[in-house]
Amino acid sequence: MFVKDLTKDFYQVVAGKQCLILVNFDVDGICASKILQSLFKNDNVVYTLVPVQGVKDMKSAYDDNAEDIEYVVLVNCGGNVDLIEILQPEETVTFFILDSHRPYDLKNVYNEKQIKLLGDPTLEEAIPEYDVVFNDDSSDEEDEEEFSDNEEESAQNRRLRQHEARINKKIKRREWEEKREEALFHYEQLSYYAKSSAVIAYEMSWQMSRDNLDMVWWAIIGSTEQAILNKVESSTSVLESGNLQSHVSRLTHARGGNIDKQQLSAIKVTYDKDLRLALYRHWTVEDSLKHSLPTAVALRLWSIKGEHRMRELLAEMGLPLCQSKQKFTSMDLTLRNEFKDMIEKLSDKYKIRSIVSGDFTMQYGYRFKYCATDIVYAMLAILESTGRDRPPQLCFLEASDCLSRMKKEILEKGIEKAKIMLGYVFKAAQSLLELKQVTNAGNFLYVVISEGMLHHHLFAHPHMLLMLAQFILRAYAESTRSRKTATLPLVASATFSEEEGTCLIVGVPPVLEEQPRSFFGKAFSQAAENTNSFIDQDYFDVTMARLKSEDRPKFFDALSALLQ
Amino acid sequence: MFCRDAVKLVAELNQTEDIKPFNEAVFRQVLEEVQSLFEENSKDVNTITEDNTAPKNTLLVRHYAMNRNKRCLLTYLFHRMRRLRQARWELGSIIPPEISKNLIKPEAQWFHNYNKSLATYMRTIGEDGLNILNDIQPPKSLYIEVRCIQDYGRLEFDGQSVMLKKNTYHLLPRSECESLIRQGYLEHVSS
Amino acid sequence: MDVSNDSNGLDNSAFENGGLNDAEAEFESDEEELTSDKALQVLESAWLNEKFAPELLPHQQLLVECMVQQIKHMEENVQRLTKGDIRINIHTMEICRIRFIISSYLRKRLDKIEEFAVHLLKEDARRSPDEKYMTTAEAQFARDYLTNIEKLFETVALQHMPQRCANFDLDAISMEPNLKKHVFARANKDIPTILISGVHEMEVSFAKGSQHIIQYSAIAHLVKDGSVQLI
Amino acid sequence: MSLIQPNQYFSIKDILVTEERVSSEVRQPMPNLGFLCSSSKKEHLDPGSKLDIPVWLASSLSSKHKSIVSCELPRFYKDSYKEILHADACAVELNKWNQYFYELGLILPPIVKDDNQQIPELLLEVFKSRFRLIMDCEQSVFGAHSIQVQLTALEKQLLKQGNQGKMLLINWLNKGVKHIQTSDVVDNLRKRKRMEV
Repeated sequence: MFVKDLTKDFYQVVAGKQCLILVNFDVDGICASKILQSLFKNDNVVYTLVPVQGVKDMKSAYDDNAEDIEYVVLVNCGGNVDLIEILQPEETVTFFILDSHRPYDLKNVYNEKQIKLLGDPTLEEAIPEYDVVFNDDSSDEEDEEEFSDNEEESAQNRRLRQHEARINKKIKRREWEEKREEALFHYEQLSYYAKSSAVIAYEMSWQMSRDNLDMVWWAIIGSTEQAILNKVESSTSVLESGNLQSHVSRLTHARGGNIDKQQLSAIKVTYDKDLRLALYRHWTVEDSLKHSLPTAVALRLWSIKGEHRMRELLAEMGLPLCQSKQKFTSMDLTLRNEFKDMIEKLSDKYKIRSIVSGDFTMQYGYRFKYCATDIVYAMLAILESTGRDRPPQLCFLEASDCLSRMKKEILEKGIEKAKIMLGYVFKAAQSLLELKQVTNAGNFLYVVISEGMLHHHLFAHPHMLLMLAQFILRAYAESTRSRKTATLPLVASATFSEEEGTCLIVGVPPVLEEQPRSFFGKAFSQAAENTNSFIDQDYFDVTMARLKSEDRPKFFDALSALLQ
Repeated sequence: MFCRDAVKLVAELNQTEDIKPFNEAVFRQVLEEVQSLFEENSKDVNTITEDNTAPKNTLLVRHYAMNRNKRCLLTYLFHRMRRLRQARWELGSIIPPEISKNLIKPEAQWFHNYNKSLATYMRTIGEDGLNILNDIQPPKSLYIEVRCIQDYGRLEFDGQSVMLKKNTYHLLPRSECESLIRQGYLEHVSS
Repeated sequence: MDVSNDSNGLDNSAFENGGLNDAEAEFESDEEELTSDKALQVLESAWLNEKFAPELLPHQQLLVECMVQQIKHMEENVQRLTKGDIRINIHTMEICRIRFIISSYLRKRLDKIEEFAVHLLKEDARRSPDEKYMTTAEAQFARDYLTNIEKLFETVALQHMPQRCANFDLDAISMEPNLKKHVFARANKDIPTILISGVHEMEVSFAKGSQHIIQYSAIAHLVKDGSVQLI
Repeated sequence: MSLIQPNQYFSIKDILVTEERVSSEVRQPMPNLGFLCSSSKKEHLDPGSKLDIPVWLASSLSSKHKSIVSCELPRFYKDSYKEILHADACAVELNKWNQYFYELGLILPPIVKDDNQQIPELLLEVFKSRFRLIMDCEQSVFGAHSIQVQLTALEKQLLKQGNQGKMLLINWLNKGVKHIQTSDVVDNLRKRKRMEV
């Protein structure tokens, strides 16, 4: 069931108790849990936090830690699966779900006792009515008994009536089932993301008058991740940042007094128009142009011609080559100050679309100044920097450290990692485009990252593969220049585990599609069913899944047939 | 030159703060050197006559060497003992196997006795005794955030319990985790 | 300020509180607050003095016992509060703080007792029972500590040495506190003359509340009688 | 930290410092100790033979009233070296001269025959000028490594303490919260385990 009043029906229930927090491996989830943790710490709510990568992880984390626990908070996980079925919990356990994955599993929606979905049901999109989906009428047979009690009726009459009733019921039942199928199909067909969990958690803290600038900053980062990874429509992001901006200014003014004086030591969050160039304040202009989606796509930087175009742009801006290859921070001050305007002015000429958008910046003391996108990239890079002595959980905790103002070193390391990450995405996209690896299957595009490719193993990480897929789709659409390609979605695939012979697939919606809703979740499972191939939809984001590598060709065929 | 081996023991102490395996070989060599110095002195002491006092000088040199050897041996023992005592204060009455495997029997015996006398002392404080090795840091908050860096298992407190598995993150009562942090199971996280 | 008298008085008050039944304890908590506050103050100052003085200071057994009693009393009070009561946190925090101070104070003493065991035992042997610096338990601990070391030395090294070489007297190597160490001090009252010995003998005076860096030996007696607080 | 502790019997540092060698000349015969002088193959140590002996032995054999041997100052306290130090003490890799430069300088004067060398004054002067160097490098973590190679044991310890002090200050500035830490004992154990692996 939905819980609308988070303060009363969630926070005050949990306060003073012990709870288990399970958090999905994504930036928004980390931000949301950070806000909860901060509240819990102030109220001395003893908690255990375990990061989970998928459904199986969630199950084992629950089993490991469930003893003595009555309250479980699930952040960005658990909402779109049948939780009770999977976890088989004791009846005394209550689950609070703060999940931005949609659609919710209907079993969760209509479980009145154990499942509490944190959010306002009126904001949800058409959820089928209870009666449409569930049939409580399990007493079919008993009904008939009732009839038999009627002694006065003749046996024949009775039989006739029973027969009639049964037929009627069957017809009704069939109608109901058809309607149910349709409703379910309609409801479950597309997967998408709803409002950032971090923002919801923040708004709860605000309702309790417990919010502060740190928390709103975390909410900003959560919502920025949704924007960067195209999880939500851009118009939604803009609205959300307006909302967050008002919170920022309220909190800034609430501190009141002499703002100028506070600026030196206090945290300051500002909202301003900024360039959508990844990490440019921490990088060189050239690298940043190359590795950012808007510029890389518009200038087609993966080709040699593109390289020339970039030189041309830089020359026209009056930015000497040697300066553009320097760290941005060591560029001449005047160039630095004019940089934004220069790019903006020339963006039309070079057809660089939407290069400017709003972004938040956090400043703390003199040396701590980062914008929200910087931090999202750093966190993504850390989150997926697993290795032999870096288990995923450790990466998760380190990514969460990026949110702490006290851990600048970790954030700095993350930013360095992010540069490398973006570099690999770019290089992979470049070589895939050069080698014409993008295949048009008629109604969708697909690309397979072969094991021969440099650093192919990095794309066994879902976010990395997702970013690559988005990059390639844009770049491909731009370079073919046909209207048709802009309407096609793309599926990217990379080896997940060589030993197990499995691969990771991710589907991204077409460039022209304004609403980032994806039918791939359903389509993947359908295609797998049709071809009898094994599919592991373990991720909470259903547009990602794992397949047996050997099944991949026939899977793509089936997918193609399905999308006719 | 005399006492070369003895200084090796002391130099070993200087290298690390750890309790390394007891260096029995060198320790025994030093004891043997002391023995032979002593025997030579007993032999030479008879050669001193009124006319020939020169052997006195030799005796003196050997005497100093014996004392120097003794000093090195005892210093070796003394510092190992102090380190062990430090471990007792920081890690509690059960020493981790990484340390205990490096001790010789009399050292283990010393540890046992020290534990006993410490416990005897602590029992005398107040009516029921007070473990004075518990509250090492001044308290700032009752609950602290910790990251589990080594599997520990179930931790019970106040009728609640929590599973401490590597790479999980918790908010727990400070008093429950302080010793686990010092033993390296948990890491105190400041945010 | 006569510290020992002071702590005696405190002991009595704690005793009275202990005798009250629960309701009365709640009721008279204001009065209890006052006395325990004072006791805490004395404990804190003893703790700081012990922390910064190079030598072991006279023990405060009564004070410690009183405070341990106090903790127990507070813990019982907390137990009675219902879960979720805001006072639980405040009280528990306070208990932790007091326990920390007591523990830290006693730890510091044990540190010094181990370091200067021989010296301290010798000094205390000369003092009358009321004036001893160590408590009975501490003295026992010091003796045990020495016995244990001697035993260790004996079994591992000395017994394997020739007779004449095997003599070993811990006394000969006993450590004494370095009283010439400089310390930070604050005067609790006006002190007209303090003699600083050394190559150039000097006389200084402390005004009440003033702070100084000074050789410990010059003010050792003032620390012990409470006129000066080490900080 | 003090150079001279009241009782040094168990002092590791004192034992190591007194293990340093000084050159000496034998003044009185020492029968049966010829093997101490590696250059001669004689059975006894005769007056006039020269040998290097550790400070602990030298201090016992060459005090004011006993002079079984006479000892010489190590060269690095002598005039030619003094000039180098006067010129620029900070440029000298003092640890190559002797890592216990200061400590030795303090114990040697009563032992050596010509103790009119004003070593204490020299030490003070050298220390004063080099102390500033150490202070500077405490503040910058980066410089620390390059300079460490030329510091004596005492200076290294000072640097270490200075750095620790600085870290404490930084931690305190960051947040007044005291951090509970893994015991050093455990930390060291872990490091060693890692090395063994």
